[in-house]
Amino acid sequence: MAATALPTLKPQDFASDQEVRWCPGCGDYSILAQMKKALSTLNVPREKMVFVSGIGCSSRFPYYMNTYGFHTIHGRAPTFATGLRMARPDLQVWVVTGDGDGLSIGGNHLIHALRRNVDIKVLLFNNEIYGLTKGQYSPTSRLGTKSKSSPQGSIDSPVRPLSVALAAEATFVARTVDVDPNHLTATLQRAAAHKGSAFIEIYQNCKIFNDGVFDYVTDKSSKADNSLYLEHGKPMIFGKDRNKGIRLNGLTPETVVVGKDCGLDDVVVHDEKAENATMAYLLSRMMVPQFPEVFGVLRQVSHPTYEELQQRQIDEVTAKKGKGDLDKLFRNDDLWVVE
Amino acid sequence: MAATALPTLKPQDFASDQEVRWCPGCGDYSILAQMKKALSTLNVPREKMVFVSGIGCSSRFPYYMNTYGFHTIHGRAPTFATGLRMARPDLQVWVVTGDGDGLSIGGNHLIHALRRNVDIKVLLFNNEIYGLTKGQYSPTSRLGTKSKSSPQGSIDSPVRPLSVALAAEATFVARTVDVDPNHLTATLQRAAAHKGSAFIEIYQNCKIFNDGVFDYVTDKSSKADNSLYLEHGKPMIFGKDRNKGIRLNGLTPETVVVGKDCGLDDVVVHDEKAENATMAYLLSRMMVPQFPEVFGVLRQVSHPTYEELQQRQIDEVTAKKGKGDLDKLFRNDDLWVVE
Amino acid sequence: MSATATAREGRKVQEVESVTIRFAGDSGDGMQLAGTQFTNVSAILGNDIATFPDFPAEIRAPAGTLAGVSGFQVHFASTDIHTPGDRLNCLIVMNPAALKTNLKDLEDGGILIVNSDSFGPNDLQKAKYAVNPLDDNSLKGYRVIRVPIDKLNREAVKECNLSPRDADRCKNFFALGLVYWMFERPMEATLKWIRDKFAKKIDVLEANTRALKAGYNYGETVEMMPVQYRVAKAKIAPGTYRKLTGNEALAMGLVAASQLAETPMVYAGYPITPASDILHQLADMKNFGVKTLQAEDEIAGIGAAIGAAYGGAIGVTATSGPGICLKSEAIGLAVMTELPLVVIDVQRGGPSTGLPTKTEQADLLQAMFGRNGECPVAIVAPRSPADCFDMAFEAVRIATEFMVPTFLLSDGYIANGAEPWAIPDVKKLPRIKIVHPTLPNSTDGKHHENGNGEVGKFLPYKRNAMLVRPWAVPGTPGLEHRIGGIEKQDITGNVNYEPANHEHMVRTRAQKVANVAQTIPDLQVEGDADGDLLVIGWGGTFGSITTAVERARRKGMKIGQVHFRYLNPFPKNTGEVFKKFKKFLVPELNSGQLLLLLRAKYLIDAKGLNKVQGRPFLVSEIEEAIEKMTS
Amino acid sequence: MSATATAREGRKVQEVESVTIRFAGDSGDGMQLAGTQFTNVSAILGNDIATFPDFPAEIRAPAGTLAGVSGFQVHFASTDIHTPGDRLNCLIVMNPAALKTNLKDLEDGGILIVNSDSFGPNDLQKAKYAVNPLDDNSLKGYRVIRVPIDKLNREAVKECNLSPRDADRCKNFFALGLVYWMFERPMEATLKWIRDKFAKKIDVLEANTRALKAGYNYGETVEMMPVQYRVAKAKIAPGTYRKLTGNEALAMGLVAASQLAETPMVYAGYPITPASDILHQLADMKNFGVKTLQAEDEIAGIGAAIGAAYGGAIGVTATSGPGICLKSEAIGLAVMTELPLVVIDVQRGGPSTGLPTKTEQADLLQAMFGRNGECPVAIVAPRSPADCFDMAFEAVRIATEFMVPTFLLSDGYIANGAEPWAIPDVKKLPRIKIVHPTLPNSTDGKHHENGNGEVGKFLPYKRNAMLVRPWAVPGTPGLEHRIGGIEKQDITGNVNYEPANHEHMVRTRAQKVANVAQTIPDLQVEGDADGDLLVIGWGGTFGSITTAVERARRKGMKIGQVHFRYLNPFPKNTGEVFKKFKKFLVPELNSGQLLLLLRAKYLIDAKGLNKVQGRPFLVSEIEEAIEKMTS
Ligand SMILES: Cc1ncc(C[n+]2csc(CCOP(=O)(O)OP(=O)(O)O)c2C)c(N)n1
Ligand SMILES: Cc1ncc(C[n+]2csc(CCOP(=O)(O)OP(=O)(O)O)c2C)c(N)n1
Ligand code: SF4
Ligand code: SF4
Ligand SMILES: [Mg+2]
Ligand SMILES: [Mg+2]
Repeated sequence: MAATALPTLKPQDFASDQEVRWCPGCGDYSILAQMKKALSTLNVPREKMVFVSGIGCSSRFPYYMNTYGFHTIHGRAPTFATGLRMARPDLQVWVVTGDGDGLSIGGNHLIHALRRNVDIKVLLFNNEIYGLTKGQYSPTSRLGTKSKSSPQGSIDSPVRPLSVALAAEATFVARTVDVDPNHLTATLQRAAAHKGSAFIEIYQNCKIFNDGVFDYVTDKSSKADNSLYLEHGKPMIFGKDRNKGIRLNGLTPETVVVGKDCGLDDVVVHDEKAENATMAYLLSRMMVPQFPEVFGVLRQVSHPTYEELQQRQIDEVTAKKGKGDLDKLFRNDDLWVVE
Repeated sequence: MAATALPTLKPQDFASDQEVRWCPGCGDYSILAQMKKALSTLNVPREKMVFVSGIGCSSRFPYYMNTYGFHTIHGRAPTFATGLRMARPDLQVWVVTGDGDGLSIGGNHLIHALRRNVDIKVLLFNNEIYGLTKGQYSPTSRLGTKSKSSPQGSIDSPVRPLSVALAAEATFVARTVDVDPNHLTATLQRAAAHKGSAFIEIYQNCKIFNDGVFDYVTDKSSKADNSLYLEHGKPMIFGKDRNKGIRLNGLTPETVVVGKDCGLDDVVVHDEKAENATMAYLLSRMMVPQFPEVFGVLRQVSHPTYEELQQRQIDEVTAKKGKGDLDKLFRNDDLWVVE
Repeated sequence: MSATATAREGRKVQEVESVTIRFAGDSGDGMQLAGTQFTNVSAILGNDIATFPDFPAEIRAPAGTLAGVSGFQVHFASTDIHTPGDRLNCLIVMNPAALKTNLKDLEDGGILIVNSDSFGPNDLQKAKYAVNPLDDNSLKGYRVIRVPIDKLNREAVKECNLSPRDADRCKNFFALGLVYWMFERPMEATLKWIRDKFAKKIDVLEANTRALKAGYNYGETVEMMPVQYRVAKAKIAPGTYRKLTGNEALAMGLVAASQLAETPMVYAGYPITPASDILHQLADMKNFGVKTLQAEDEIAGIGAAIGAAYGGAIGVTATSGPGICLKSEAIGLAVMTELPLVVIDVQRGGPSTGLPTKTEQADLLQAMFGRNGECPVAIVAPRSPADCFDMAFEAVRIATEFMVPTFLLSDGYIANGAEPWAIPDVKKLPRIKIVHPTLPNSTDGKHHENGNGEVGKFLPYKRNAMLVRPWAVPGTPGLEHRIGGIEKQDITGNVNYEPANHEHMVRTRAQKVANVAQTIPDLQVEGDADGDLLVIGWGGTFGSITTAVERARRKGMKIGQVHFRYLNPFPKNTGEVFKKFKKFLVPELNSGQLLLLLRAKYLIDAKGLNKVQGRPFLVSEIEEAIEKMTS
Repeated sequence: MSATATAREGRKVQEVESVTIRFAGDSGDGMQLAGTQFTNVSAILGNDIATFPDFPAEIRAPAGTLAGVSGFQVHFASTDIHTPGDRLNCLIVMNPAALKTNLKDLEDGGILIVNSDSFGPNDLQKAKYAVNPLDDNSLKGYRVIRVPIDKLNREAVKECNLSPRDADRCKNFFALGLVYWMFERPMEATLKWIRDKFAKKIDVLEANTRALKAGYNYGETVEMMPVQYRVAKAKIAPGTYRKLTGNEALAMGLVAASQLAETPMVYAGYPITPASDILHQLADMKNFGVKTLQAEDEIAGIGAAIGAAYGGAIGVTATSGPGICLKSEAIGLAVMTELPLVVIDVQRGGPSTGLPTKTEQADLLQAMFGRNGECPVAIVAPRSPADCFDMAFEAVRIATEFMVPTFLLSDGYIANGAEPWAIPDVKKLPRIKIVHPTLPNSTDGKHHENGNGEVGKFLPYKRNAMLVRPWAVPGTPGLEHRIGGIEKQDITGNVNYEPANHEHMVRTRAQKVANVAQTIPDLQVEGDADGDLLVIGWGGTFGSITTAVERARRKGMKIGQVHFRYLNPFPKNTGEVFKKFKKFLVPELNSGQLLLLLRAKYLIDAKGLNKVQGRPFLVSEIEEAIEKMTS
């Protein structure tokens, strides 16, 4: 299978012949656009890319990509992706899921795929709602969310996708947002470059059933003060005037004004490579209004992938026992001959 | 339903008429014994207690308790317990599960029950193996564990039950071990006293398929140096000579010798009430040999339970709309009369 | 619509027996609302009605595309009717896409009202029209009425200072007004609805009001409009009526059952089309003490429902086919532990994700057999939207009376379809008797295991004459016991692996379900009680089959009809009924599932009429099949 | 065991045709090992053999209790046999609990060897014996041989400096030695096994060796022992043989298929009794390139298997009934996406958790119908342990040749039971042809969507004559396409909600499965090709049915036998075969599942013989049923 000539790939080459069927104004459109842009920069032949998804508005994603794609069943995408990678470590496998698909019905598979460090890139479109089923609250909906299924407001306290990913020992954990094209593209590229499970939470606006939940980090007015863009090796500075920072008081983070409350070197410097994920965990807990919410790569460490370890064992066993021989296998027990 | 006279309850009153069918030497026996002891101190009428379990050796537990009991299906016990509490907030509901039942097939239900803060007490018997199915590695088995299903050693890096519980926003998180009767009993009592989801990981020895995995924290010789018993408000001191402590260097814990490396007040003082769970998370990551492993209550905070919030909404709605009236319900739309 | 012309103030008015109309437009055009309003008004007028909403799988496919077309069909008549109608007498289309996808259903010479403002090049291209169908003569077979609805509507609301976008949102009311005039519907009810609905948005209130009236007046004044039609009151049993969809009826039936059983209900489910509305409805009935859980998945949903039942509540869960797959293991547990449980399956097109918003009847065999081991459950199936109320009630009654999981098989068609419902007298509704024992049920002289001195022991699997075990709930002193999914010894309920006991229990569980037949009504034969052909149906096909059989019998054929509302067990007299007929036709929206059960059990050479298109039967389709079999 | 006495060096030796013996003791007593050794030795001797291990659900129930009893039955003969035997000729019991639970199976006058050292008050009480059965004459109907095994064994190994506990562990070898003597089995093979097994534990090696020999010599010397028995070689087809359990055979069959299809295999499953061994076996065959995943649950298992199949590997998953419940939704997806997949169900007692270690055939209808919508799959079922090899191979062949999920229904009885297997010549094994397309399959002149200039487009649902779509795998340039669980348009595979297409696809998926019948062997009638009675079976009941039919025919009855190894679709000639018989008997270890399918499809008034006890049929049970139907 000769690869298609690479240099020719443009973002539009990744558009399939299917018409896109999201609601006008849905945040998914922007993610789709940035994905095409990101992929066109990877030098990976298009036929080597596979998009695997569950069920949900977000999970329609594969139909719109002119790569291989598998729209599976609700919540189980990581399992299909795991099997696919086991069979075909030569493929680049993307998993597209939603906050319901990935954290409600599918939470367990997500955790286990991450802990195994299977080389898949999981994109969780978090719109804090069930879109496709027309507006029920989700495991990420804030307490008190009024929805069709919670007319008096939701009473289940939400989970934080990034905390869960970290607890699942994920080796790449990041967050970005639909309406920040450059950051979104860059984050997708980072995920593509990572060897092992990559988990990206993408804040995504559901125009119809949850419009504006993320305005506080997307509106010009409040964006700067409510979002902290992480960069490896750089101090955690944010704010309209780039003068706010995060300082640690023991284990408790606090927002400080640099120059006023303290100097720049009191501000925490981001280290995405730290094996000890405590700071990443801490960042995953920061929420507006007490804190800015973080964007970028919280954690990126290198561990062997499940597929690598599996191949290593196969090689070892084959080296020891020799390549499988059916006749030997059939005879690996007491035999007797009948004349 | 008048309660049975309380004062008469002795541990043996909790023994059912079923013969116990665990392997000789199984750690489950000790847990069963301590449970009976703990319950006999609670002043809760026996008929108000229900043990709900999944499937596994550990999940046979309910049959041996002369309370109400429900041996359900694999991995789903938290869901049955949730429904039971919704219907009957007057009951004290215990969930008994295993590392396979609770973290492999059942991981998602565990997380969602905990995040909802349903008032159930979850006991996860962690023997790092599938006992009932005769010895396959589990999600808590250490990397490289050789088992029937991993003849060359397991390649999936394990999850840490306590980290998962914390990421799931659990309000009570503790660890104890089968062979420490007093600590086990005390921890069960603490869980019983907690209002909301309580999660306890119990190190349990599987005599047949994983004998001795926890020797390093149970053997006289190594116990003291390998285990740190947490007490709220007390410094984190451990070791044969009670002279070792845990100090924080930024976000990184380190083991120090008090008096030599530092003074007692450099040693972290345990605060199980901290809303910010970072330290608890950090404790959940400490493992032998780098660190001692922690026992006791890592976290205990008070949040309203799912059942309380649900009842509150029912009361509010009833106050607003009045008690449900079928005829009104039937007529809550355009009507027309045919003569 | 066979018509008789009369004259009124110089304008033709035709009396017709029944009319079928459909509003079709973009998902954004508010067709569902227009259709609903028209239905209400018609019902209030005293017509018999049946409706069929039909919407796309996408929330909002791009405006103007074929995928985005949403339709609402209303059949209203002066006679009693059972279906939303096969062919349309009148079709209202708001854009070319709607025309393209709906025209095939319009009768020859039927009335076609088109919003002529929406046939620009762009609109046509979105609908994949090469040439404008309004110009190429392709519509000459119909009575086309072009109305510049966009323009007229904007005109009508221009003083309401709405944004152009919001102004256009009133389009559907303009169209509705026009149709009201055409079929002599009064506007009051809808005007009132607008007033209530938009009380807080005074501009919108005013605009919609004007749009509706403008549409009505347009009909009144414009010459190009054809005759008006009059559909007289139907002869309907006296009473107070409301409109009810199947899902609404299910929710009400469940709550009614809970009230009349004086036992609280716990509903736990996971959203899925087309069952989600049941959760939405019940979540809003908290003042009936209903507790709802939006579970993390279908397994958690049924787990919680079973846990609640174990605690003494009425445990209910609902889903659609894919969700039933996930619930099947837990259903097995409920069968083994003999706990009451109601499992609702609002069937949709399958297999797999299939056609989520379309209807089908292909989960019957899954309900019967979709679990490991011999695992019998009771199964009921409502035959119409309003019947969902009665069968929900029955499901709760059977589940609690027999301590057995009970399936209720609805489908997308009756779940979303609506029909008039005669509001019952609450006092006359049957009660459901539920007993939780409080004392040991054996007096074997042994002291009670709890050592508190009562004589006798509680035996959780000691059965009554119907083979039903007692529903003892936690919290009852002295009755402590353990249940679970491992085979149990009869009477004691202890874990038991003995061969003879297992076989005994397998047969006992089956017999218990068979005993349900003692408590359900006999199968009623409609039409001829014996004859050449018996038409056999179940579920949402009732309306079409009934109408087809009525028509066939009017033609003098000797035909009987039975419709199963109870599918497991079958009514006692089923075999008897079959003996009286020579041939058997079983129309189903599947590949022959009831057919298989009947052939296997009764060894009758029944034939299936099987349609698997995600849509209900047309009456004509069944008529033809009947003709074929009788000629 | 009809015997003819001969004399040898003064001691009686009887020639017998076949013998059934059972070792029974505590789970800790090593009965499974003793039974396995006896089986191997008998096979090597040239007897035909069949075995039936039977162990408790608990890992190790408390020593000496009834729940802890473990047994291993061996049937060995000089004629060819198909079952482990109904009644025991000889029973070896290591303790009272074993006596209590097994005695009922011993024939009158049968030989009963008891370890008399284990009948102390304590042992008796654990086994719930009020009085010692050795003293109360209750055993007078048998030839009781009391052997103080504990004492003799300790004596034999006392110089091996083992702990008392370890010394007692050798008991089973002492008993085995005794039985070896009794049935004239040579000890060599077992002695060799001991040497290999305990090479590193020299003391244990020595002790077990001595125990075995001591047992043998005890028989030789002690007068109290009755006659010896001789079972001659059986007339078995020439060849090299080994012993194979069903689960071993499945694993080997899968690996062989993968090798002969030159396509790697990915096995993903979640442990469950009695299927776990398949995972264990395959995990140890890594040098065949087999990749195994112990998934987090059954859903993940099948998900990974389907994902692997999508990637071009042979995707396999195995479980038991409860796991099938969980896999059912994903099976529906595989049906919709038309991917090859092998799903193995090693059936166990149900419903729910049921009797995990016991056998049953009650998942057939679940395999057929246990999914939402019309969701047809292919189903095969091996009829014996060794047949698992062939049917595993067939399952892979059908799945890949027809792009359809294929069920293989095994059961606990054949999974753990063993029989001789003639080792096949690898060169003679059939090949499986698998093609992954590399070029577009249409030449509609359009340029390919990927714009790289090839003419034509890849149409993932364009079918061959058998209606099978191409298996194009990711990584193939130019064939990029998307699949999923929503209904698809035929040929293009695009998402499609059109009514006509849906019906077309439902029928196409059904017809494709029906086409499998073109590639499977006709149903073979054993015995009489026409006659009064046809006995119809499937799966693991083959042995019992065959033996019963043979016996009945020896009595002169005119009886035919068919055994379905292919259950969906049925072989082409099935209807023809049935036409030749008047009556039909369908013995099944369920409540009549194949029976239901046959009655519905062929409208034959077949009768079921249904046993649901977690145990296989006794030949006598089937014989009686045959007699009843023919008299
Ligand atoms: C087994 C199953 N259960 C339920 C559903 C219905 N369903 C489809 S998508 C969805 C949730 C969608 O929410 P999310 O994952 O957040 O995706 P979004 O639509 O918001 O992008 C649900 C409940 C289903 N398709 N399958
Ligand atoms: C649906 C289902 N899948 C698999 C099984 C088989 N099974 C029973 S228990 C178990 C795991 C037991 O491990 P764990 O939860 O750690 O309990 P333990 O026996 O170690 O106490 C498995 C895989 C089952 N009973 N049901
Ligand atoms: S419902 Fe929400 S998430 Fe779904 S397509 Fe529409 S806007 Fe996007
Ligand atoms: S197998 Fe292990 S966990 Fe299970 S009962 Fe035996 S010792 Fe305990
Ligand atoms: Mg969402
Ligand atoms: Mg375990």
